[in-house]
Order: sequence, then C-alpha cells, then structure tokens
Amino acid sequence: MPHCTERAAGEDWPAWPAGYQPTVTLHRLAIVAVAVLLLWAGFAVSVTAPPDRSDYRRTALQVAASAHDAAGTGALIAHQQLDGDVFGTFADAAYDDATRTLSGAATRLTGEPPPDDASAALRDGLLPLVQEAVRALGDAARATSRTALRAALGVLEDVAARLADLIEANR
Amino acid sequence: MRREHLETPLRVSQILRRPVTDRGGRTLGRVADVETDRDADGRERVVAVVVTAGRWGRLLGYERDEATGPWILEQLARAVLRRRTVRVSWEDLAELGEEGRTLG
Amino acid sequence: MKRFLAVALGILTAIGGFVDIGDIVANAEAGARFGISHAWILLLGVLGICSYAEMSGRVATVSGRPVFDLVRERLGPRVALGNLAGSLFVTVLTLGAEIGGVGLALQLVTSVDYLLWVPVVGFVLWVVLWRAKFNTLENVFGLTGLVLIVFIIAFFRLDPNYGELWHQASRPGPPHGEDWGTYWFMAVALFASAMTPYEVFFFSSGAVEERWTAKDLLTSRINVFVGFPLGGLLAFALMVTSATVFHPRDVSVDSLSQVAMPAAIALGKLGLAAAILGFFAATFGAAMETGLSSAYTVAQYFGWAWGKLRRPREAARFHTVLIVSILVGVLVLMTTIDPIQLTEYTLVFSAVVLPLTYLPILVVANDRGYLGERANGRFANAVGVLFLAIVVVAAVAAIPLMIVTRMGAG
Amino acid sequence: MLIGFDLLDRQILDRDGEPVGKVDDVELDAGEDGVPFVAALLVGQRALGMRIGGRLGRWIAGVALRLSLDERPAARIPFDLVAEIDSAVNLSVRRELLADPPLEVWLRDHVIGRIPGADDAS
Repeated sequence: MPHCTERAAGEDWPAWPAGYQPTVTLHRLAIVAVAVLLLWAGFAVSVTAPPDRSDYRRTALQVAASAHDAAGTGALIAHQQLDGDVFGTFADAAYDDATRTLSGAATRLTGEPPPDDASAALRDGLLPLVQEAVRALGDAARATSRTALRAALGVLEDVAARLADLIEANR
Repeated sequence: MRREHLETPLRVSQILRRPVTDRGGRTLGRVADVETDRDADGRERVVAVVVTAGRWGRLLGYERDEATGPWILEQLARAVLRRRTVRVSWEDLAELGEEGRTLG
Repeated sequence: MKRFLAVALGILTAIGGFVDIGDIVANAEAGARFGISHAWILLLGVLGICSYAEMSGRVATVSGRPVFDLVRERLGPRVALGNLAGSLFVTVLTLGAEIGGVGLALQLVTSVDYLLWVPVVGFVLWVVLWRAKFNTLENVFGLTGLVLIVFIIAFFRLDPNYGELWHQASRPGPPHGEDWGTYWFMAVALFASAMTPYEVFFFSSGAVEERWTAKDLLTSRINVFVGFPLGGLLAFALMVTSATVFHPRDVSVDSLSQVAMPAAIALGKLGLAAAILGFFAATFGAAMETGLSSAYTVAQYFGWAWGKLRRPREAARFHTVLIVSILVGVLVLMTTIDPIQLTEYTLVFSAVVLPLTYLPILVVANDRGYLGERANGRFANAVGVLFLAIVVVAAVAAIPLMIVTRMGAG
Repeated sequence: MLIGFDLLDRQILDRDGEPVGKVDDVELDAGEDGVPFVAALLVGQRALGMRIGGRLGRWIAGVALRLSLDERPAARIPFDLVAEIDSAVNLSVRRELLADPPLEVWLRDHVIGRIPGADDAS
C-alpha cells in the first residue's frame, strides 16, 4: 500500500476544476472576455457592412418567398370564404397573419439599398409585385361582397404565380 | 496536512478532491469517495478513501459492481473516469494535500 | 373493468397529451416546405421518446426517484447545476411558447389579439395549478386534445396524391428549392419536438407522486408504447395535411391559422372549429405540464417538497418557483416575440439540452443496485445507446445548423 | 458504505416518506482513536454552496445566508436518525421534529400562505 505525503496543490497536477483558485478563474475570465469581444466584433462587422450583391439577392429572394407565401395563403383563405368553410373571426386572424408576413417582407426590401444595377433591377421587378400583393390582401380582407372577394382572389392568385416565376428565374 | 491533524468536525467535501501521492512522490490521483464500515457501536467509521486519477471526480456509479452496462458506456466510464482507481486504507493515509480553497 | 377503463383513459390522455405547440409548429412547417420527406425523423423521435419515457417511468416506479433527483445524484452538484440551468431555461421558454399557442388559438375564434390573451391565460394557468383537481383537468385536456383526429379525417377527405407522398417519404432529402442544411435543421427541430425533456420530467414525477408500484409498471408501459405512437400519428397527420395543402403550392407555414386551414378546406367550419379546439387543449395541457416541470426540476435538484397533489402551503418553495416560471413565460411573450418563432428557438435549445438528462437515466436504468431484475435488458440497452448517439449528434448539430441556415431560412 | 455515492446528493425522506432535503454535505467527527466517523448530514443551500466552491458556490452560500434571515448554521441531521439507506436516505423521525428550512418558512409566511386557497389540497 502506498504512503501518501504532503504535496502542494497545483504543482504538477491538473488545475482544480473551474473557480477553485483565483488565478485560474482570472485566466478563464480573460479568455471568455476575449472570446465574447471577438464574437461581438464579428457580429458588428457582419451587421454594419454594406450588403454585397449576393447578400442582397438572398434577401430579395427571401422577401419574394415571403410575399409568395402571403399571397398564396391569402388566396387559400379567400377560396375557403367563398366556399363557406371558415368563420369570420378565423378569416380575420388569418388575413392578419398573412399581412404581417407581407409587411415584414416589404420593410426588409425597402430597408436595404441595392448595391449595384443588377440588384436594383431585381428590386424594381419585385417591389411592384409585393405592393400588389399588399393591396390585394387588403381588398380580400375588407371585401363585403362575393364579387369583390372573387376579384381579390383572382389578383392574389395572379401575383402568387408571378412571384413564383420571379423566384424560379433568379434561383 | 497530516491525517492525525485533521480538525474535527470535518466536512466530507473537505476531503473529496484532495490530491494524494504515494511515499515516493508519485501522484495517485484525487480522493473520489470515502469508504466507511459499521463498527460495533453502529457508527459508520472511515476505513478507506477511493483515489482516482481521472479529473472528473464523479464516477457515474460505475465504481460499484451493481452498475453494469450499457457495455459501451461502461467501457467509456472505465477508460475515462475510473482510470487507475485505487483504494487507500485510512491507516495508510499519512497526509492529505493542501486544499487550495477556503471553506466556511 | 374498472382497471381496463383506467388503462384506456391513460392511453387516450397520452395520445391527446403528446401533441404540443412544438409538434404543431414543427410538423406543419416541415410538411409545407419538405412534403413528408421528414416522416422517418418523426418515427425516430417517437421511438426515442418511447425508450426514454419507458426507462424513466421504470426507474421512477422501482426506485421512487424522479429524473432530476437522479441527475444530481449521478452527476454531482456542480454538473447537475449547469444541467438544471439548461433544462430550466428550455422548459420555461417552452412554457412561454405554449401560453403563446393558447393565445393564438383564442385569437382565431375571438379576433382579439393574442397578446391581450397572454396575461389572462397565464393567470388562469396559475389558478388551475394552484387549486384545481389536477388529474381531472389533465384528463379533460388530454381527451379534448383527441379532437386533433380531425386532421386524420381531413387528410382522407383532401383526396391526396398518394403516389407523390410515397415518393417524398421513401426518398428523404430536400425538394427543389431547399438544401441539405435546411433539411437537417428541420430534422433536428422535428426530432426535438417529439422527444421533449419536459414530458419525461412530468411523466416520472407523476409516477413518483402517485406512488406507482411494480404493478403499475405494466400500465405505464402500455401508456407509453400505445399512447405515444398514436400521439405521434396525430403529429404525422399535421405534417401530411400540410404537405397535401401547402407543399404543392410552394407556400411555407409560419402561423397557427395556416396550420388549421387543411381541416377547414376538407371539413368546413366544423372541422376548423375542431382543429382550433384541439390546438387550445393541446397547448393548454402542455402549458400545465411545462409549468409543473419547471418547478419539479428545481425542487428535485434541491430536495425540496414538491408535487401537484400537495397543499401549496406545504410546498411553498415549489409553488414559488411555479409562479415565477409562469411570470417569466408571460414576460417573454410580452416582448412581442412571435410565439411561432419562440417555439422554433425552444426546439433548437431543447435538442441541445436533451443528452444531459437522457444520459443519467440510461445509466441508472442499468444499475442493478437500484432496479434489480428490472434493469435494462440487452434490447433496451441497444435501443438506449442508439438513441444516446442520435441525441448527442442532434445536440451537437443543432446550434451550428441554426447559424448556418439562419434559423432554417436558407 | 461509500459516502460520496451512497450519501451525498441523495434525497432525504422522513419516516412517512416526506422529503426533507438533499444530503448537501456530510459531517465527520473523530472517535476516541482519532478515526473519523459519520456524525451528521448537512442540509441546505449554504452547505451546498460551500461544497460546490468557487465563485458560484460562494454566491449560492451567500444568497442562502441572506435568505435564512438569521445566523443559524446549515441544517444538521444527526446520523443516528438515519434508519435506512436505499435509493434515498430514510430517517426514523417525522420531519416536524426537524427545523423547517428558513426559505420555506419565509415563503410560506410571506408569499404562498397569504394567497387564498393555500391550505386546500388539490
């Protein structure tokens, strides 16, 4: 059986688990602080840097996809309203949800200036479609007659199809 | 600190994780557990300490025979946690390494 | 006869109680964007929760120790404290998401913004947990949750393209316009939605509190092995109806109103009403379970008196944690974060913390000192280790996938 | 018996199976021959905090000290009161005989007990 002799902690021992010795804690704290700073700096750079062409295109395509989702969903709701499948409170809430998706997308598109001419062209193709979707969705939500609803439905389906084409063309 | 000079009452947490070396100064590891046995008066008296070289004091219960399997976890536990586990009887324990922390 | 009824009730409650806001969101989103190419993930998740719940139910019944009690006992106070912090964070966020889900369901029938409902729901939730007959209510909500069967009926009424669905299910992978990153991100979220840690905290604590004995073990197994897969079937119905309605139109789902639409399209107003009632029951039931689970984890770590059957006065610390958890859940929603987005985040974090509670249970389920002959057999261990590997991979992959795919946006 | 495995971090139950606390630390006392024996179980966040150690442990112990509202040391349960150790540590007495944890008492008297219905079983 081995005998055990006195020995100062930390001589050639692995360090105590975190926080046992003040020096270790300070050391770790410094490493953590530097890591956080670096992460934060990286985050700040990536957020504040002006978007390049591919970033812009990615954003634009996401906006187009959201607008397409909203227009498609709006068309579905209008369809169900015409068929008498939904009650009023549900339709209101569903139109609200679609409108929220759409307005979020529109804000993202107008919030970022396009970095070059190709990006500007993409935006100019997309923006009218988004605006038309907003208008048609509003019309459908407010429609009081079947005729008005049917008209809004037609526009929504048309916009959704054109947005799908735009997404496909820029993929 | 010499074993005989341990101040009582003593908390088990003051013994656990203390470094243990043999007479030749070879490191054995740290105290992972304290073994007791019931004496005639019904007291649980300390008979030995379990010393493991692993950094992680907890053994997930694999130091006991009742804990078996899953095979892969057992192997892992043996390899990582139970590496070079020795039982040092209390009489053989001359001194415990410094604590390196204050309690109270 | 009475026993048979009790077993039947248990199964039905397990089916209805399986679905929560995470299942609703993850399945509908996956169905809309990826068709049913994630069906196998859902199957895997259901098998995983069966294995996990069975083990923890067995351990709780035989040893009388719930999950978090064992977590601290096996991992030590320090590691278990980190574990507690992670699990509590996820459970309270999930509680917030469930309360948000109740609010959204109420908004669909009242047109009153969900944010106005949130404090009301939080208060009612607290009152229910404070003094109501919990077991009765658990059964009521579990049984009401069964109306989600409407999605199974809706699926057949939608006249789906079976060939196309089979094609999606049998060739897993991203469809046109999606990539593998988003496919796997969705897979992790879906797996986490089926295998939620709080369900197991709740289940094992219930077993301890109701003092289950070895005789109840059979009942518990039937509940798990019949109830959970059938609950998974309801979740699958949400995925497959969404895949039938939204996927062909290339429309992705990001609101609760969209999730209900297939029921309306197939079954009209009645189907829609059933779907919303189902959402309400499922999310409120889950809010009760997550609220209690938050308090269970803390109380079991510290060894405090806990339990839904105790007088609040006799478990003051437990009830204080419960109140604080509900308050935090409500406050999180009051930041106006979208409850659906909150759900997506909770699923990611849920995947990250799952191994921390799964590992100790797997280890203890093998401990003959605790379970005697009821310790894991070879088969249970093979399954247990397989899922440990899957759970670890999902936990490691969750955050990188979240960052790379920008929360699944691609 | 292994103190680390069989005692530490186990749930303590009274003779009726009611939870008393966790074994947060174990106190040893020296016998006549100088060999230590298990004297008592220490229960409470102060004992836990001191055991965890480090900044976090000191913080836990500090908070517990402040919440305990008096200078009482961590709850100490003499080992003689332990009847049996299985998956939990079972005492031979009812928990009413032990001092109630100060945090529980404070919350009961100032928060939970003041809400209507606190005495109703569900």
